[in-house]
Amino acid sequence: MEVTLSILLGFMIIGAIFALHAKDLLSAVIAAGIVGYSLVICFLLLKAPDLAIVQVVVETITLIIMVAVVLDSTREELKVKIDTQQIFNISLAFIFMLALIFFFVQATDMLNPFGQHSLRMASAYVGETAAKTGSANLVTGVLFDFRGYDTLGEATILFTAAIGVLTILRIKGKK
Amino acid sequence: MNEITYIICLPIFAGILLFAIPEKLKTIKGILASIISLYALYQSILVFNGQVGIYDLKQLIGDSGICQLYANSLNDAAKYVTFNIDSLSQLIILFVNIFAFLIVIYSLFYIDKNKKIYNYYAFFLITLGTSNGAVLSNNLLLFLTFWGILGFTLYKLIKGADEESSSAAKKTLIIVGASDGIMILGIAIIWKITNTLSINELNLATNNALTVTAFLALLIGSFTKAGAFPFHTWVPDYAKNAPASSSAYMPASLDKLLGIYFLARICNNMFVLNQWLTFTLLTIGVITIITAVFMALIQHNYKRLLGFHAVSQVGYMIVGLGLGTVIGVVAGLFHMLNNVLYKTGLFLVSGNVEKKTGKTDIDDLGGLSKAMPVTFICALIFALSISGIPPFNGFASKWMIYQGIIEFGQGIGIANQLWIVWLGLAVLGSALTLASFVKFISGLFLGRKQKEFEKVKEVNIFGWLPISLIAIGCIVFGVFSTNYIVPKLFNPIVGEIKLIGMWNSTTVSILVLASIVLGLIIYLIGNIKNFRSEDSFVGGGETMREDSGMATTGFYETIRNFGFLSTLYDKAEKRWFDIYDISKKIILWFSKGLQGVHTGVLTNYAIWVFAGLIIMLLILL
Amino acid sequence: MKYIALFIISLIFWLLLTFSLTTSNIIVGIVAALATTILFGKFFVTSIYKFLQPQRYFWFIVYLIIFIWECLKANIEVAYRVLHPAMPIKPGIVKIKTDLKTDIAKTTLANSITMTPGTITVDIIDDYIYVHWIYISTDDPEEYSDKVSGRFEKYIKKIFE
Amino acid sequence: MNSLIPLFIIIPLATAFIIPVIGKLTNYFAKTITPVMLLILCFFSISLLFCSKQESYIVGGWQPVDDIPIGIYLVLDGFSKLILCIISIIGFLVAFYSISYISKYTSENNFYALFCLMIAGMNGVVLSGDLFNMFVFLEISVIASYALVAFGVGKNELEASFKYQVLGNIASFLILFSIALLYWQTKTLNIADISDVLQTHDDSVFLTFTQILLITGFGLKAAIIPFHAWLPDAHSSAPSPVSAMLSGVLIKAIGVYVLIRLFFNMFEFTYEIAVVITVLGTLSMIIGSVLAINQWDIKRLLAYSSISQIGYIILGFGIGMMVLSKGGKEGVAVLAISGSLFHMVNHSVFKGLLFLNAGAIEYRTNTRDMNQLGGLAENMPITSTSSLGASMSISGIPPFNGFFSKLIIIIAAVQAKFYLLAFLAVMVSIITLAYFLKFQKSVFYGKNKNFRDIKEVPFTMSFSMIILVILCLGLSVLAIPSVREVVFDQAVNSLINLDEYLNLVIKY
Amino acid sequence: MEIIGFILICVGILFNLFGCIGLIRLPDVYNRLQSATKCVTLGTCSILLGVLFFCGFAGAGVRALIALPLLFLSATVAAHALVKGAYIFGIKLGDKSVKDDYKDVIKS
Amino acid sequence: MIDYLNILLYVQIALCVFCLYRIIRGPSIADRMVGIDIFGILVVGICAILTITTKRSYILDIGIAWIILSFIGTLTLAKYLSGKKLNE
Amino acid sequence: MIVYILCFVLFLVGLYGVITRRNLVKIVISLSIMEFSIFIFLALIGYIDGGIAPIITGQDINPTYVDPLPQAMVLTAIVIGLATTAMLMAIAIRLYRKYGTFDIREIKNLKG
Amino acid sequence: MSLIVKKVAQLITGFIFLYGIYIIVHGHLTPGGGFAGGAIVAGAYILQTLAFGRDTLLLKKKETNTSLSESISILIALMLAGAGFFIGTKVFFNNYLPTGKIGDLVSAGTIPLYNIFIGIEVAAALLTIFLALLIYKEEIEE
Ligand code: NA
Ligand code: NA
Repeated sequence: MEVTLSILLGFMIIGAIFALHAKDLLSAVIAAGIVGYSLVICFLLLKAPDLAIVQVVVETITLIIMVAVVLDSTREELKVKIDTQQIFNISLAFIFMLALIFFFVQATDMLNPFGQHSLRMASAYVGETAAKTGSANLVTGVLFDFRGYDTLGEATILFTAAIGVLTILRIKGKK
Repeated sequence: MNEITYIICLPIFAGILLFAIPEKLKTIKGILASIISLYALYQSILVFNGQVGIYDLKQLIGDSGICQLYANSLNDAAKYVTFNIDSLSQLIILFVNIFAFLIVIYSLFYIDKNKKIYNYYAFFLITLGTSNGAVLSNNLLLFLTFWGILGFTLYKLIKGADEESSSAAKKTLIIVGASDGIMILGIAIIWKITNTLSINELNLATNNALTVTAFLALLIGSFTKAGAFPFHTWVPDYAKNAPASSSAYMPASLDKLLGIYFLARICNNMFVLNQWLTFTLLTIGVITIITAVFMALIQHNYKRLLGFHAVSQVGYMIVGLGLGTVIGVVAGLFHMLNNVLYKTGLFLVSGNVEKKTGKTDIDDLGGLSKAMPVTFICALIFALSISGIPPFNGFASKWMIYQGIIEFGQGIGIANQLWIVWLGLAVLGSALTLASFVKFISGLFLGRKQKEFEKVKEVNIFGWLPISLIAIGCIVFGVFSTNYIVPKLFNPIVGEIKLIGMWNSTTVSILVLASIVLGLIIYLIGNIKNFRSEDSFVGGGETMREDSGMATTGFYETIRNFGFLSTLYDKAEKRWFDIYDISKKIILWFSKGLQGVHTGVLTNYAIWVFAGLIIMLLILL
Repeated sequence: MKYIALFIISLIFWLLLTFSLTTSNIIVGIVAALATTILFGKFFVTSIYKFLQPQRYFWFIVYLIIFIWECLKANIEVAYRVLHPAMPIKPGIVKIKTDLKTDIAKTTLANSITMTPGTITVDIIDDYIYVHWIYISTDDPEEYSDKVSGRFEKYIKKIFE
Repeated sequence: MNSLIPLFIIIPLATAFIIPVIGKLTNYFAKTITPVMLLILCFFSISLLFCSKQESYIVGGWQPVDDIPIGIYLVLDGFSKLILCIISIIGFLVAFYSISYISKYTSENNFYALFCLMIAGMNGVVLSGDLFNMFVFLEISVIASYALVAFGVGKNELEASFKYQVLGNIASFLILFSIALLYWQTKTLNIADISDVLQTHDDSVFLTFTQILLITGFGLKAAIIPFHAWLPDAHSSAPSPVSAMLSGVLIKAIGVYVLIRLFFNMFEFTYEIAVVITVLGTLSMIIGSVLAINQWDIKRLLAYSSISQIGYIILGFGIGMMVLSKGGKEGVAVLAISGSLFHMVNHSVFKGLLFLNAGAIEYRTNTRDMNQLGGLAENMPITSTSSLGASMSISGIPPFNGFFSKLIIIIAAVQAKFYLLAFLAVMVSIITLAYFLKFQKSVFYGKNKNFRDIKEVPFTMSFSMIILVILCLGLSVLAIPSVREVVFDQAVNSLINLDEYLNLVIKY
Repeated sequence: MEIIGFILICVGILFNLFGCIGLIRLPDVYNRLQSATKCVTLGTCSILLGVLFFCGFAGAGVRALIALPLLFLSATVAAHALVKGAYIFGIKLGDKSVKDDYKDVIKS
Repeated sequence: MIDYLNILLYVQIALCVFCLYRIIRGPSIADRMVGIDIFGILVVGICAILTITTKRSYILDIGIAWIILSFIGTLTLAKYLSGKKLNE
Repeated sequence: MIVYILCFVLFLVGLYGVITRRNLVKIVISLSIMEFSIFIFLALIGYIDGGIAPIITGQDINPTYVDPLPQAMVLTAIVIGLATTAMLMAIAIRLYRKYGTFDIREIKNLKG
Repeated sequence: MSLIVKKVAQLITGFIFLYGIYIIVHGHLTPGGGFAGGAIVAGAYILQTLAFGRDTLLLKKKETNTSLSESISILIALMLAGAGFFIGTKVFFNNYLPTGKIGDLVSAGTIPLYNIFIGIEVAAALLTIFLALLIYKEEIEE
């Protein structure tokens, strides 16, 4: 399990790096799409079918939106030479990455290893209490009952984004 | 003691109400303000004669508990809102109100519709009430609040519509506000050390860094208000750009009264100074005297000239109070009162001249003595006073200061050893003052009259009455100083004053004579040089005006261009020594540097975020 | 007409999907199918009456079997070509004439061609179908038309026309 | 359970949802309902502020199982009451102001809907006792604010919004990441419960790592240096009412508030963390003001000054934290914290007002460049007077409220023996005075022919400014200890007494 | 049944493998679309059929039955759309190509 | 049987690498689209196998959803290729 | 443990993109990648060895379900991510119109 | 798009829509629910738009409708949550309907209802975003 996931993650990392370095934007978008789709496989393996289905649709819609944007602008990657600034940024990024990995490893050293999770708050969600919601899908139960309030917030975010996009894409801002 | 409530609250509330009256009814506003001011004066006399003691808010208002919250607030506020009536505050409060009344009368004449100063009277009254509050308050926080409001009203009173006056206003409030901020620090430290904020309970020995810091912080506050080096730079700008009545009101009278009042408080009541602090005070005092008078010498704008003198005179007061001896303190306070008299007078005179001629440059003026006789005579009296010529009041107090320094010289501290330096520089300052006032008087009133001023007439009664009263005051304070005024005013404060060898000390007479002679010589040298330059213009009828200008200010150009002084003056005019401009340059330099870092490139901003994150991790993990 | 067809097909689809025959499921299914019909009915395929002719279903099944067979054959062929070290391919786009008239029939034909490994429809223009072919075995238009589409065309004609 | 609590979410959300529906029918609906809604919230929040009861509300009614809270808790304690009050009052005034101001823009309905969503988001963040729920509502408010910043859809607006979004997203990720870490460790999301669990853990590396991630994340939202870079762009480009909301309320409600809440009520902070927070606050205070002084765009100046003032607020909290973690006098910590809270309230008022002033200036003159402005005092008396009041207030000139809060912070710093901090606070205050006087001078004084015939702004705009300038003066009353007790003591208590907060949620 | 299903799945994966090898080996985009898409689609269909055999005509099996034509149709159409798009986009046929009738249509 | 299926599952997952290879290598944009299209189809296979190994029919629901959405996604990409706006 | 580290590396790749890429769209992609890593991270946390998906089917006796709470969180976060991506792309498309480029170094009208 | 795509789109959009509904309605039994289902429903419309373009669909009108239905459905969801609060139990977000038997289609109280309305909202919101992008382009071109 852990090995498969690691390989998949490696796969995603490679995809992500390619997405960032692709010579044209559409390729980058597609590579990002692949990374997003691989995420679905991870979710399937991690026993999270709800996430998988949502990620599929969301990734596709992201892809469509991105394609729509690239279609309307350009897919040419910027023609820039690597200058000192760029080199500086890249080296800085590597330093940051190394430092962060170091700290991350240190910080998470004592935490439960993979697969050894135990429940506290969620024990009620999977225990007998779950029956009180009547939902066979526990995630849905959590999502719409125990934490329905979160979900309302989530729907509100989508609503906000829709209004926000409508607002941003007005042609004229002022009368 | 209901007077306290009236004297503080009435002007403030009246001032606030005056905002409601439209600007068109300026005269009505003025009259109302005069009435209130008169009433405050009456109350201040009551306070002056009234009982000495500490009063808190509950005593003033009475415990009329309407609701719990109100009662609680009252109880809490009573911890902070306490007033101290002692002889010093009695004296100051009296003079504050006297001058306020005089100036409001003068304002009736001076402030007319042409001057675009909004809500002048409203702010005038608020200033009055606040000043009274500041003088009376016993709690440092309360004091600070009133003190800070004064800075704000100072700003509002100067702020006209034009570019220059608003620049000056800005500079003024920045410097004053800065000093207030530093005072907060001092007060906080005092609170930290002593756990009390009551002025009357404080008596701190300045024997550790913390106390000295607190002392210096409060000192900065008082210096800025009074206008002492190096926090004086707002005064000349203010004097130049503000309406004369405002200048007379704030920098000339109220701010002097309050600043020196506070100086006296911190030096005498709140702290016990060590010898180094005395030394510092004296040094600052003489530096103030000398630098300001040197700057005054080269001014062409007579209001700015007066502004520099307003600074210079503060030096004497600081010297007086810095001495710390009884006679020194009295001399300082007495000089403060005298200075307030003649300086207010001078500003009002300048106001009259400006009002009638519309000019503010000495070079443009001349020969007004016949047209404005009362103003001229008053100006003369004030000029003689400020230059320390007997029998006017300026002489009396400067005299006492010299005496104080001599007496101080008998001590054993470092500052005491240097008494001759302090004395010498004080005398030199006096001489230079005389020299510059010769310029002032001759430039404005003597010499040939300009054609354009043919129609200039004397000002009306509101214009000349206040200055006449002040002039009389100058004479009275001068003539009766030893016999009546000083004992009457200062005995309650310091007890019996024993002045050594009052009028007949030869040393002192020589000093006085020396200063007069020195002043005249300096002036004459200037004129000789000037005659020469006039020769070359003989027959040039059209250059008449320029000639008369040369006659009065030409000499000062000589000083201006003299050797090392010239370099210093150049630097000074470029504001190298102005603490305000120095700080401004430094901060702007930093600001530009930081702005340069904000390149607008998102990548950099993201780098900052992660760099910050990692630096924090590196530090903590 | 097409609305009813869509409704019925939707309902069947629903029941298959949920694979339960409880009352509540049927009711929900009916509502869902109704919604589908209302919202998408007007876009549904036209000439629905053909749905009611049973012989078409028969031909459809026949076609399906043939199609699957062809697919497998072709698939193996393609696999062979891909795996062969020399990769014996001869690709190109060829133009094929078709006798089919209706759009749906043409579409089906095109799809069938596409779905058969080795060929893929590029476009349909009027009566011609442009096909990309991985191994153009002959140069004769008649012959390759027959090779590519002839296997399906007659059945499709029977089903859709 | 107090039935008022959920209304703080329901009402603004319902308003936001209903605006696109009814707003299509009539133009007046949105601009009427939004201020009315906020006025109602004002009443609720003020009545809650003066009622000493603190309580929690379980959404969905899910009672704890085995003493472990399983539902989402809304916690109404002193601190959240105070912030709710700020949100509603400033929100109401800004909404009222917007009636005229936003009529210059197209699709006003969207503006009001987004505005309500932002309010709902902030209320949600402030009330939430659940870490992830907090995050969700935080996202609502920031996404609404992203759109609001870009509302003018001009070049600058879009650029600012993009930068804001990218940095805001990074912040969100860091926050979400640390929530994940905390969940990994504690297996719960309830703040009180996490605090309970963390008391038995002593994995200090993990805790520090998480805390720093959270400081970075919320520091970004609160625009603390060096995480501030989005703020000057976003706050200066947004329409003025939005800037007023962002600067006046948003960065506090979703930045400072959460940071403080988490560090006081969830973690047991160490001295080192307290130092870090104080240093960040001090840096923001200094650098913000130094940057502000050379700005010529009014709103950019105001934006940098927001960074500086947030620095003051953080500084006060940091001093309190340092004192508490070192086991110093609690009284000093209380002073520092209540000074900070006071400054938070004050800053909302005067910075809101200043941005509204800037809006009024731009409304009439169509420029924000101080070099081009001048001489407005005569024709725009209300704007000029109120902005003077606000400027004096922010620069700490008595008798305005800013003076007192700065005073308290400085005194607290001195009491805690942080003389250098006190000195720096004073210096920054002076610089603040300098740039606000510059603003006053170049905008309202002097002469400018171009603006000879302009008029004062319409009533709805001037009304809000008048109320706010009155508040600038009136809030000085809060300096009186007994009044301060009523308003701030509950908040301070709920911050420094961990048990009080825990008792509210997990009732032992 | 399970054995049949298993065999079908194995065959499907084999096809998928061929398809993927094709994806790597074949020279130009049209050929890759050609063979790879089809192989993989058919392979996946085979896997779905395998599921049908494995699970029987219930639950998963029915879903597999539904997924089958859907996948078939959609993959076909997608491939077609891609080919056409690629052609219009201007991607040339590979070097090995022998014939191009479509060129004239696009030009006119 | 289930174990063998698990191996097959990993094989299927491994096949995805080919798609990634194609996406990275290109050379043309259409190649990358082919890569992602095929990837989508492969995942449907993964879902199918998972359905059997976990005995949970709903995983095929995800597969169906994937078929649908990958179709829509590919169409969008194809539309891009044909140089048309999405609404043409 | 290695999974978590790889997951964090994915996050760092996103970070790398944000810092080094100049193209708006790529920055958005970098953000998406960071998002993905957090999703997986949460899902990893909630995974329990031998656990089954948290859907009650009645087929198992005494089932161990993986933690549904992180899944609910990720679900919410995914939708939030979609919302932010949509907003970002909407802004990006307009910025392109205004500036004629996606280069973040060119889009710096606001500075200082 | 080409004839083939159009025909197939005609054929399957309805089913995609229906599938979306299935995912929504079975949210409490199987994976998916309001969000996934709603997005699939939006996908059906997006497919239609892709296949047929602006001529057959009045995008602008559609956008108005979607944003309207978005608001209404989320408002209903909020009302569902608030109903428990204003009437009856006084608890916000209470699941006040009978929960029924686990595994039944009609069970879990209010959860399916939330799923439905959130589903509509999500579909409408996503569609709104999509259409906004398209309409923006149209307007820019004008
Ligand atoms: Na995303
Ligand atoms: Na679900």
